[in-house]
Amino acid sequence: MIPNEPKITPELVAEHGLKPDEYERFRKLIGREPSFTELGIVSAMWNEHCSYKSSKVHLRGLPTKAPWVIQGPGENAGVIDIGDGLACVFKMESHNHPSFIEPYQGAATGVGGILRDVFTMGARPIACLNALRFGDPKHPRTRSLVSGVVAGIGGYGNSFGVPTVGGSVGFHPRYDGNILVNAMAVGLAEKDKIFYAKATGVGRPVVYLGSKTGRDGIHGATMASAEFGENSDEKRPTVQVGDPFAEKLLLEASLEIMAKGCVIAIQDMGAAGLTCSAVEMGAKGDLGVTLDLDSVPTREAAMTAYEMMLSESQERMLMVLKPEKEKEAEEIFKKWGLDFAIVGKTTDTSRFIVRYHGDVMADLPIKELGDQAPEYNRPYAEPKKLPVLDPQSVPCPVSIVEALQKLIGSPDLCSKRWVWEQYDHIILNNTIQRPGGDAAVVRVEDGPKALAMTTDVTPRYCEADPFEGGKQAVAEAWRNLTAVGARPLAITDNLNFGNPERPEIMGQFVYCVRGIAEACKVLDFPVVSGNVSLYNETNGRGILPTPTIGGVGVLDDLSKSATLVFKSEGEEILLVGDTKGWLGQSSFLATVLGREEGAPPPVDLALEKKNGDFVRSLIGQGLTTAVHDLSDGGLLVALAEMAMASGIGAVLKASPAGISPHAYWFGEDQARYLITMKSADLPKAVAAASKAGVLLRHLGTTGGRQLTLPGCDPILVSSLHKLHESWLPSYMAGELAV
Amino acid sequence: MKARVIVTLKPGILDPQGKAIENALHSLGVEGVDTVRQGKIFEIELAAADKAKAEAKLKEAAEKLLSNTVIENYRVEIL
Amino acid sequence: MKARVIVTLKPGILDPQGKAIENALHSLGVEGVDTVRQGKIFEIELAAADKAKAEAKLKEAAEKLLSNTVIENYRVEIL
Amino acid sequence: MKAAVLVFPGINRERDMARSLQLVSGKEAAMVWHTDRELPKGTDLVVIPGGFSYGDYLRCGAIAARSPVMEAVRKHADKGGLVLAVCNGFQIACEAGLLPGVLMRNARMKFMCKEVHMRVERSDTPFTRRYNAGSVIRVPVAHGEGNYVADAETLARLEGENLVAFRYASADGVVDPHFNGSMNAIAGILSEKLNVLGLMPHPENHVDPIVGPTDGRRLFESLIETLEAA
Ligand SMILES: Nc1ncnc2c1ncn2[C@@H]1O[C@H](COP(=O)(O)OP(=O)(O)O)[C@@H](O)[C@H]1O
Ligand SMILES: [Mg+2]
Repeated sequence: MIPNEPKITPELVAEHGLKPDEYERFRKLIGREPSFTELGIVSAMWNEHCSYKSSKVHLRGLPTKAPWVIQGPGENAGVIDIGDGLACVFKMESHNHPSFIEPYQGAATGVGGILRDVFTMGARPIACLNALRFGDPKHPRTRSLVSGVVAGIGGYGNSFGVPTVGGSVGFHPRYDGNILVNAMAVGLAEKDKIFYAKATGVGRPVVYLGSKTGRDGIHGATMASAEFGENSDEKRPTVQVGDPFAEKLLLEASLEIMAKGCVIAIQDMGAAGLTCSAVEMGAKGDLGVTLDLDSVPTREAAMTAYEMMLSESQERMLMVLKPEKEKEAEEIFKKWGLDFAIVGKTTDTSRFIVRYHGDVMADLPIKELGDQAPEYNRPYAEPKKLPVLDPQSVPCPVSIVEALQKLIGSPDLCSKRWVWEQYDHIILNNTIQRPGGDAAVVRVEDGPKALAMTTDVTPRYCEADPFEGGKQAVAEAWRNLTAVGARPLAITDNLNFGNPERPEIMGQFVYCVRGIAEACKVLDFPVVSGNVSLYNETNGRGILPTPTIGGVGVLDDLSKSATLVFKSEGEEILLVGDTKGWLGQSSFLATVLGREEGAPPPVDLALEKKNGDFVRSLIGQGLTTAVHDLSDGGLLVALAEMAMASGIGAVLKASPAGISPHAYWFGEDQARYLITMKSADLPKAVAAASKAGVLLRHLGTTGGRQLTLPGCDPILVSSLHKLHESWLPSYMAGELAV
Repeated sequence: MKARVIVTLKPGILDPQGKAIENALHSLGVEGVDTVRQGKIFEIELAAADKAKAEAKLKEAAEKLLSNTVIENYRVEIL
Repeated sequence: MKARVIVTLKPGILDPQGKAIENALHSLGVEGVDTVRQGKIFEIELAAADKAKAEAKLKEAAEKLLSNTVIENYRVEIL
Repeated sequence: MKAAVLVFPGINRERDMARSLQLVSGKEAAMVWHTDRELPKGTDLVVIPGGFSYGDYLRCGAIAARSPVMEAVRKHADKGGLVLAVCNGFQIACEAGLLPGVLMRNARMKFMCKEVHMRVERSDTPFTRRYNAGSVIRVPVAHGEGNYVADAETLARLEGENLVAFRYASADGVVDPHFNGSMNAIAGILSEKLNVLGLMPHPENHVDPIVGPTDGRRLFESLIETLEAA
């Protein structure tokens, strides 16, 4: 027996987040009582975060294949073929709980983790995005959380040297106790030089690379799967500190040894560090792994095997190297000033063996550790359908212009410049479309190819109707990519929900995933990677269901991309798609009337595809001068955004008969775009639209310095701009009574 | 009244700065330095009736702003 | 041996961090704080035969790296 | 033009710089590792690029400034060789004593990535001869510590000897003293012999018309012209 180990008691098992039947399952699997280290290992492997035990059965329903998909979910990141021998590698991941506890470091290490996922596969990161949700602006912690999270994301990405080119920020009281920090990274690699986690060959060295191991984040993965209670402060000492400098060195060193052909398999140490990475490399390759912890570089004295196996110190990797390349690899790591240590080898025993100070601390069946993890088909409740809100029943207590002012100056729809100006979004000199547009556009190498990327979700819709909300999140990402002229290729998702042990929450999850699957299928937009974050709940109150979608598309020729900026005066403004005036769950209803009611807008995916393909083809033919998709806030908000981005105004026609003006201007019917074009091109567009069966409506013309709506006093674009730009900076400066 | 607040990382929390400084000292040929941990020091002048009041005020400042109590410890010294 | 090096800005050099902290303290309602100047403290463990040697070594470290003598002063304290 | 771009651990704009040098001059720059003790033979321009050398831990640029390669750069500068130091490079140059003063945290404490305007203060230098004195150019910044500080005497000397190369300004040329807190709105300064330029903004990110404005281009053209004339 191993000396000085705590006795395994039911309390200790419970502290490790294992349910009694889960523990029993593990005991049966190994045929004896586990050691303390083994208990730690299994708690890390079988918690929600690593095992996906509540979500797995449902995730299987997501479409993951397309001719351009090289690697779907299951690896560190997804990989798609973007032509010319190049591949795009991307993934999104949450760091919600750590960011709530320590916003700067939590967000920073979230960025660090997702970057590692991407360069582990041999890709050089070319862009980052993020999706953030905070609580009520009035909540006493919100301001400091915003400030810390944004600084942390910037602090890491800026130093690492990758542009942060897009994202989203939203506020809602339901995130008061559980903010969301979802970080996405996108990388570029040669298509035939992708690296995977699967180890091959017996007796090969298992090598530890990067920073030293400390006691950081021990139980981080367990924490990410636990609900917060009153005493969550007690979990604080597990905070991990990010070292972007070390990560930058790790990037350069890793890419260098990959290029030199030293690497057989590689896995970054993320959640549950050494444990997860070693088990995964062995299990994927049908091999055993023996680790010798005496060789692990540590930065603290007297670390136990348990601590080393569970440490979540950042900026570390595990690799299986070609034995003949060992010296070469070591020299490269030394040159970059990083630790390099052989900590084990691959074996043919299918066992995961951990030795320390001459003792065997763990001896577990490696495949079963993953494969035999519990899997639950948790009971779920079918979400209740909300009634469709009759637009006629919704009053408009203010003028259209006043409502517009209120909307564009609101926390959710205001400019997020204050955020993205703290991110270096231009480094690498490839950012063609910076934050502030529909999707970011990043040139691939020297062009003319470019990638478009975006993150989207409307949690209010998902709460009201998880299935439609899931569809809508995918459709909006697809639309944003389309609006810049890109061909949408694939998505990564980050599914943030409350406690899955509650049937209503599980119901939200199941139906959101079904909606996502449905949209991905119809739009031919497969899921190639993703992440699930459950238990985002405090004292029994869950967050709004928030399945963030990160979409990536390709532009074969970036000179044929579109932006939302009005280009000149005297151009025609057209609306693509149909407007019925859907006000249920709209921003207008929430912001102007303070009501979150009714069914959200339904998404007709076939129409979505038809309208999007039409817009993309107009962009490709050079017929449009500006393009913007419609989402929160509807038609008039989108129009105002185009005007504000250019300083050019517009004169608009009256709303059509049979629909109340506020439903027309602010309704959130889906599958719509605004485009502008030269008058001379109008006939061509009209002909193309009628041929494609697409509804096109002439709204007015660009010009002047103000927005003019029939029946309203004209409003200066500059004054709208001021409103749009001022909410966030004033709020953050504490100058705003909220 | 003059005082200072010293803010240091809690034990066990990674200190990338300290590590970089250690390495730099070694490559500059300054031998014998084993570990460096970097902290902050705030030199403060304040108006307070007495030492106890000043201390209370500075503790408040340290808790609210000068330190991040999740990862840092602080110490108030009245000079 | 344990020691510390304290590095502070020379008088007359503007300290934007200190200024920002002053303002933030005022807006947080921490009253009475007149001026704040932020400096650095390095907590160092080192191997040295005696106090004098240690002091000399740390002075070297401070001159060569830990401080920018154009704008900063330093002070070595052996604990 | 034979340019050498220095590479320190943690530097991250060396590729942007090399690419822009190539784009404007048609020549490939040499990448020089921080432990090298000599510059490539025939180097006529040393570039210290932007980034976060050594994580910008301790003080920005402090550790890099003490690297072996900086001794070679100092010799190069002493002989009148050209040195362009951008952003972190500017911070390194100050820490190394190639330029006076120091760059401190932005007055508003935040990292800022945005386009700004700066006024070109003089056009009779190797770095600015293709600009007109008094003209205003648009360049991006991306820094958290660009707040130029120097003691009164140094500042008086810089102004007296006309060594301020660029100042933050509005689009119509009115000096903006509040941008990041820099004394006298200094965005870039020159050495006494006018052969070392340090500046916070990134001219290398405004060179390629596909990516955006190209006001940075003329800085590189000035260098080429200077070297060709020599
Ligand atoms: N956290 C963030 N980081 C970077 N860019 C952001 C962030 N939040 C918003 N943005 C940018 O602001 C713009 C508007 O965001 P959003 O309203 O969510 O766009 P859309 O409605 O087109 O999805 C986008 O270009 C987006 O990339
Ligand atoms: Mg959009």
